[in-house]
Amino acid sequence: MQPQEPLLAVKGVTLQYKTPQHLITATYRVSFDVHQGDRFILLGPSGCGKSTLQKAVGGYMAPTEGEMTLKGRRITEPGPDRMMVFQEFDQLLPWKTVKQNVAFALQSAKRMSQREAEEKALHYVDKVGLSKFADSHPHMLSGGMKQRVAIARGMAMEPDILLMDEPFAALDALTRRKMQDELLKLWEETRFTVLFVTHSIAEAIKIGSRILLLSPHPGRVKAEINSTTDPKEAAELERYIHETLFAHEKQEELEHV
Amino acid sequence: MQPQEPLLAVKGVTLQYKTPQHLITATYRVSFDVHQGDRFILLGPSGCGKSTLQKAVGGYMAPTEGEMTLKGRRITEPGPDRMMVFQEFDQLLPWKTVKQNVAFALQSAKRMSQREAEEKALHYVDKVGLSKFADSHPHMLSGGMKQRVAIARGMAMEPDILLMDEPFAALDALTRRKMQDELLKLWEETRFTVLFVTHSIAEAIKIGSRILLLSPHPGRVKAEINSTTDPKEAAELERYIHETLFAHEKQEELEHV
Amino acid sequence: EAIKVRLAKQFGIGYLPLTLIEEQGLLQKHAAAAGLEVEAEWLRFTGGSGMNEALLSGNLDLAAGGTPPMLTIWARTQNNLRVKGVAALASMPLHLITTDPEIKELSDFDRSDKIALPAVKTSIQAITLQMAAEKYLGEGRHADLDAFTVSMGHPDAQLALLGGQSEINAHFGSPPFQNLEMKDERAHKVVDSYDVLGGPHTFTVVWSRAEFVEENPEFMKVFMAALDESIAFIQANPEEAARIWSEAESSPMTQEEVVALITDEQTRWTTTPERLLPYVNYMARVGLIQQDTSDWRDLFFDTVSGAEGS
Amino acid sequence: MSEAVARIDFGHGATGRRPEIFNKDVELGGEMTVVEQKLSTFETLYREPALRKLLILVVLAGIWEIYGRTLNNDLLFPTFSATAGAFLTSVMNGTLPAAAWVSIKVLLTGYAIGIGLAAVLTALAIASRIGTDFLETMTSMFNPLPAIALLPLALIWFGLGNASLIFVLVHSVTWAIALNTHSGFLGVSKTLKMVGRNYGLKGVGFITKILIPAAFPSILTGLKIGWAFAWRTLIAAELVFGVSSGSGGLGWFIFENKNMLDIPMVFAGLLTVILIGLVVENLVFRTIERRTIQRWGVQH
Amino acid sequence: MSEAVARIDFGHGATGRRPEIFNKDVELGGEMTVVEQKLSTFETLYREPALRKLLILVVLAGIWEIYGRTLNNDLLFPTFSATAGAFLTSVMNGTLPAAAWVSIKVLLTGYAIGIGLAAVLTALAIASRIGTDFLETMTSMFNPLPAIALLPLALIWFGLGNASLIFVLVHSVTWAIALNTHSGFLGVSKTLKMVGRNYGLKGVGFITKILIPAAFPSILTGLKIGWAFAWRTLIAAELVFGVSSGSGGLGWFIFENKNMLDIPMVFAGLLTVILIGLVVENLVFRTIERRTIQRWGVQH
Ligand SMILES: Nc1ncnc2c1ncn2[C@@H]1O[C@H](COP(=O)(O)OP(=O)(O)OP(=O)(O)O)[C@@H](O)[C@H]1O
Ligand SMILES: Nc1ncnc2c1ncn2[C@@H]1O[C@H](COP(=O)(O)OP(=O)(O)OP(=O)(O)O)[C@@H](O)[C@H]1O
Ligand SMILES: [Mg+2]
Ligand SMILES: [Mg+2]
Repeated sequence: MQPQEPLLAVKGVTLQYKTPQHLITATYRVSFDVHQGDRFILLGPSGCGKSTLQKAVGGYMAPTEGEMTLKGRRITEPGPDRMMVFQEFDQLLPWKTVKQNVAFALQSAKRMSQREAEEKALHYVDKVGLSKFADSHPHMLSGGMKQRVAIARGMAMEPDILLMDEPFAALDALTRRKMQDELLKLWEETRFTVLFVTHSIAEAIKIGSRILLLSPHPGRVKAEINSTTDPKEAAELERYIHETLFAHEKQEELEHV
Repeated sequence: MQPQEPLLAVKGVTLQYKTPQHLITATYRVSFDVHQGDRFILLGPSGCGKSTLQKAVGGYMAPTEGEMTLKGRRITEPGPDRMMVFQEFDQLLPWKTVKQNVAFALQSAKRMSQREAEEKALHYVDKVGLSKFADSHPHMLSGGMKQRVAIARGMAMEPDILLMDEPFAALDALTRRKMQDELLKLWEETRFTVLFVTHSIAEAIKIGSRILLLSPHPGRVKAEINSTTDPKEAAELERYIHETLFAHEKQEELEHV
Repeated sequence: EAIKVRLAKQFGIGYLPLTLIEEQGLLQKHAAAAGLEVEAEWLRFTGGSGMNEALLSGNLDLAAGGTPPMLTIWARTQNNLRVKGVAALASMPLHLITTDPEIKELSDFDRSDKIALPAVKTSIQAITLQMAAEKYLGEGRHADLDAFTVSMGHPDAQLALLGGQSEINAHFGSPPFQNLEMKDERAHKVVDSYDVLGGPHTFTVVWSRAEFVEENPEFMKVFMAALDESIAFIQANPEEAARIWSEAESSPMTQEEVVALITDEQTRWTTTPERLLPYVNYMARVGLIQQDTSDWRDLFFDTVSGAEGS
Repeated sequence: MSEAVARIDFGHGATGRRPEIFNKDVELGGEMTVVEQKLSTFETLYREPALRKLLILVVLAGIWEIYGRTLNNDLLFPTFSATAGAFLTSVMNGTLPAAAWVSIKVLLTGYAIGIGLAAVLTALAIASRIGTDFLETMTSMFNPLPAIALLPLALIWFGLGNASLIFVLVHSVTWAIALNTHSGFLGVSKTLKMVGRNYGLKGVGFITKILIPAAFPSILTGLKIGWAFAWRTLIAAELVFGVSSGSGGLGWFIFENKNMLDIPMVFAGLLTVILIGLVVENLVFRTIERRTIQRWGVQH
Repeated sequence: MSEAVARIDFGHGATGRRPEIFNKDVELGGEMTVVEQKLSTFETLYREPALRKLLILVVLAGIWEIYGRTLNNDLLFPTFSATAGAFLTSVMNGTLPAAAWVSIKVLLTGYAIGIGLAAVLTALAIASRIGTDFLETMTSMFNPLPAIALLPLALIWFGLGNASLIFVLVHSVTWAIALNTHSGFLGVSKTLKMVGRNYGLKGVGFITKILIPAAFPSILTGLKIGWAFAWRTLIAAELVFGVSSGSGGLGWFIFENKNMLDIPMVFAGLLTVILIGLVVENLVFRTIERRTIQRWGVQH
């Protein structure tokens, strides 16, 4: 059906956290393929293992079972080819200013000259609307501003595959729309691949080209569907996703009443 | 017009961060009154000073100018009468389990017996859907789960005034709706006062009884309006708020084109 | 009422009379004879300077050690606390020993040599070395050898000397270390303090504060009597004294070695101070102390003033 | 395992050609069996910290033995076996355990007082600015002072004996612990501090219930350093301070044997210090770490 | 200032009776003047750390002087003025500065080597499990060992003189810094570590560019403790290790004067240590802190 080799192939991956006292299964036998140029969305309830999956793709966790390959090679360690935007607010280096945070990533990962890196950094910092704060240290920023810096950093890196974990969650409606548009514009330009975690179904449909629906904890694949740009279809799709994701809860609620 | 004394009176408050190198004005001469039983929403773009305002009400920052009074008394220090749910993910005590985190707040602030506190804690942990994780330490939770624990803690405390800073931002659509409903149900029961920061206009209208709209950095009051429960009015209100908040940007965009 | 006394000694054979007093209960015996009750606490120090501090802070009544700490504190306290000697314990020679066959006399030392001694410039060995330099190398050259000296405790110095893995090739020690060192075939003596001073000189002394001595004249008599008896015992029964000492100090030396030490022909067990004046005069002359005297009796309480000291 | 059961083409976007996948039976759960990769025997062994540490100790002892033999200079550096022999002998005849016990008693007292004093100083430093300045000034002034500097004051205040030793120990323990604790307190996340204040915690309650657990890794490091320096100081101080007859500790044991040139015994005394260090690290500090830092996930 | 210009009642909810407020001119900004509350003179002065510290120092000197006078025992504990006099005399005649300079040279060398060694050990500990075990084992074994324990090895390896002193200094510096650095590294937030790895940083790059800045407060504490203990050790070690005459440092200066019972001089030597400690804390460490930790907002 699909002759093209997938960029990222996740096959029957089970991810577990082992602590001395507990063994927590975050995802159970999850499989999906991300192709070159996909805007692939992970959608699922809180705690279903979306961040865990991203971290595994990022190379920070080895699956207990199953296999993940990137361009046919097994993922064994993190690297700048998979740039991550984390969910946490403390992902900026506190000892660098906003501009330096972005530039440093470019210098470290892409061996760019300082001058070039700073120029590019300023460009992307401007894109997320933080030019005024380019020389501030992260502790002087609000939560949403920090996330925007992380987004700028991720985009500036122009990686093969960009992994974004709820990057827009801390943003207000307008900023969020701006960021979404920036992301799509960038995608139009460079057609990079993005693996995007979100909670908003509308955002998933808007941003994504393909959407993976996960079940509650531990995360299993419920469905993998295509997105749409047609407004009418989108509304239908939104309703459909909503029902698929929350079918279980609906029933439960009914039973409770 | 309003004979009743406000519970919280904010009068011409300017909030500034002073660092050796910079002086950042977060809000400028903001005034509003929160009355007993209000569900008061702070709405505004990222970085406009919502969290800062909440922290000032919480008693962590003294205004450079202006005055804040709670029940007629000037706010000078933090206290359990103003329970806070912070925006940050690291607001849980890492050395306590989920249950203990909630119970400890009750014990410290309300001098509840351990038994009583634990019971109540379990009740609220269950409300946010984390019974299974009651004995887990925070580092074993996902971002959204951590925020839910903080919400449970805030609600369990049943404070005079509950200060919530984007508590639902990290939650998926369904969980978010559930939490919103829980909050409203609790409000119906005890009619506490809540000061709520959000980015979602829809959420503001759903949760709030009165909404404060703030301008971009530094935050100034754009409008203070009543919310509505009527669906048609709500749609209109949403459009109105959207326009008010983003009027400036719209114009700018037009100018740019 | 019991008189509480705190006495201190250090390691080494030089404190043998005190060891005997402690082990044989001589203080209690003489106190009983004088109708007194004495409670004695025996302390150990590793050096004279700590002992002096204990004495000054009122934590110690009778200190025992080498002569320089006593002379130093004597010189410092004549206007206030008046610390003076109580009695000498023994006169013993100090030997400068080297393992370097090239070194025959003092003038053979040069930059490549290192002489270990307890404390550069201030210990009795350092002072004796200076006096030796003045005597053998000539007037005004007393400090010439200072540059080759290194401060080091006796055990460490001996280990360094005999271990042969460091640049230490000479040690100005004291009994029993010098005697043990001489057993090594490479070792030979370069300087003998008796030669420098022109005869036997006191090595260990007991000293105290005027306040204590004047407040407890009876006890001082008891102490002197005990000291006299123990010295008499040493002279009469060196084997028995050696045995007691070995046991008390759990010394690794054999009985014969200890007896040899005690009965060494150079060693004199006596409470009479010998040749302290040359030391005092020399130390005053080079500025190590600010007081000088021409009468050795100034250095001591009247406990030994009847003797023929020097 | 779940299986694709239906294929409906919803979207018509850029990648719309790809088939969609629907798993209906996911909610039912089913048994979740996980097939884990096995580890090799070597890896299983290597994963055991106790074994790794034992290996290190054996290697170190081996190096000691070999170096001692090639050096062949029993006066300066005895072999491991000679030291172990001396150690056994003196353990058997009870002298070493007795000396160690004397030292440990003094040490623990000094250590405990030092911790208490550090707690007070740090509490003052956290409570007020002048407290901070006081701690900083005192630490920068007194921490570099060696024990001998305290001798006169110790003698005046406490006389000879254990009280003075403890005084010196406190001096060597307090500053290191206070510095670490204070910097740990300062490093506690702003949010956590706000949470604590929000509960109405203040003063001692705030420190014990929020700051201490939050700064625990730092504090534990301070305790470890304090512990080590207490030992160093104790052994050195026993020499400076002198000993009343029969009551010497390990420092005295070492000094005495050195005076008698019984070098294997000296090393046996030092070996005791090493062994105590190992035991305390692996039994006491490790256990505390496992129960706290590791369980809380605050170190990675 | 902005002003309410229109009142339209939108909502009809529970609190809908309240009038609504609209400020139209907000976007225009206007001049933003802020009227700040003035501080009292006392508070302005109190806010100056240098003044507070000076006050503390003056009070301490006062206490010293008064206590010294009441004690009236110049041979044990001289007054502050006597010490200051001796200090001035020996500064004037150059002996004290010379001795201090000798010590500082040795100290800085040992300190630098110690930092380097600690860096290597910690890097190994971060890189592998066996490295961690090695560091833990070595620290728990060797950190409690006093300097005298190293004497034989130092003599064999380095002979007399500065090299041996430096060896001992390294011993007293390394473990404290390594412990603090390692625990600092472990405490670095998981997210930051992931970010660093994400940039493709590994090994030395990862340590220098991510771990060291992130763990800087801990490291700085380690450096402070190491600095202090280097001084203590140096002064004590000059006695244990022997000093060739003519080349003595501060330790020797103190020891010599103590032997001659010139106690004000002894205290002048100690005062020098204190002064150097104050200078280093307030000029070096404070400046580093201001430039790093404070600017980065990682301590609160
Ligand atoms: N460090 C950890 N140790 C143990 N368990 C963990 C750890 N991190 C996450 N988990 C568990 O793994 C599961 C999935 O977590 P994950 O963070 O991937 O969820 P998520 O889908 O990103 O949720 P959210 O939308 O709330 O961020 C959760 O049940 C959580 O309890
Ligand atoms: N610790 C700080 N030091 C200096 N400036 C700060 C600090 N915290 C916040 N600010 C500044 O204050 C302003 C308001 O920040 P605040 O966190 O209140 O915004 P916010 O409205 O909560 O934004 P968001 O929706 O992104 O969380 C921002 O411009 C920010 O740069
Ligand atoms: Mg997540
Ligand atoms: Mg905020």
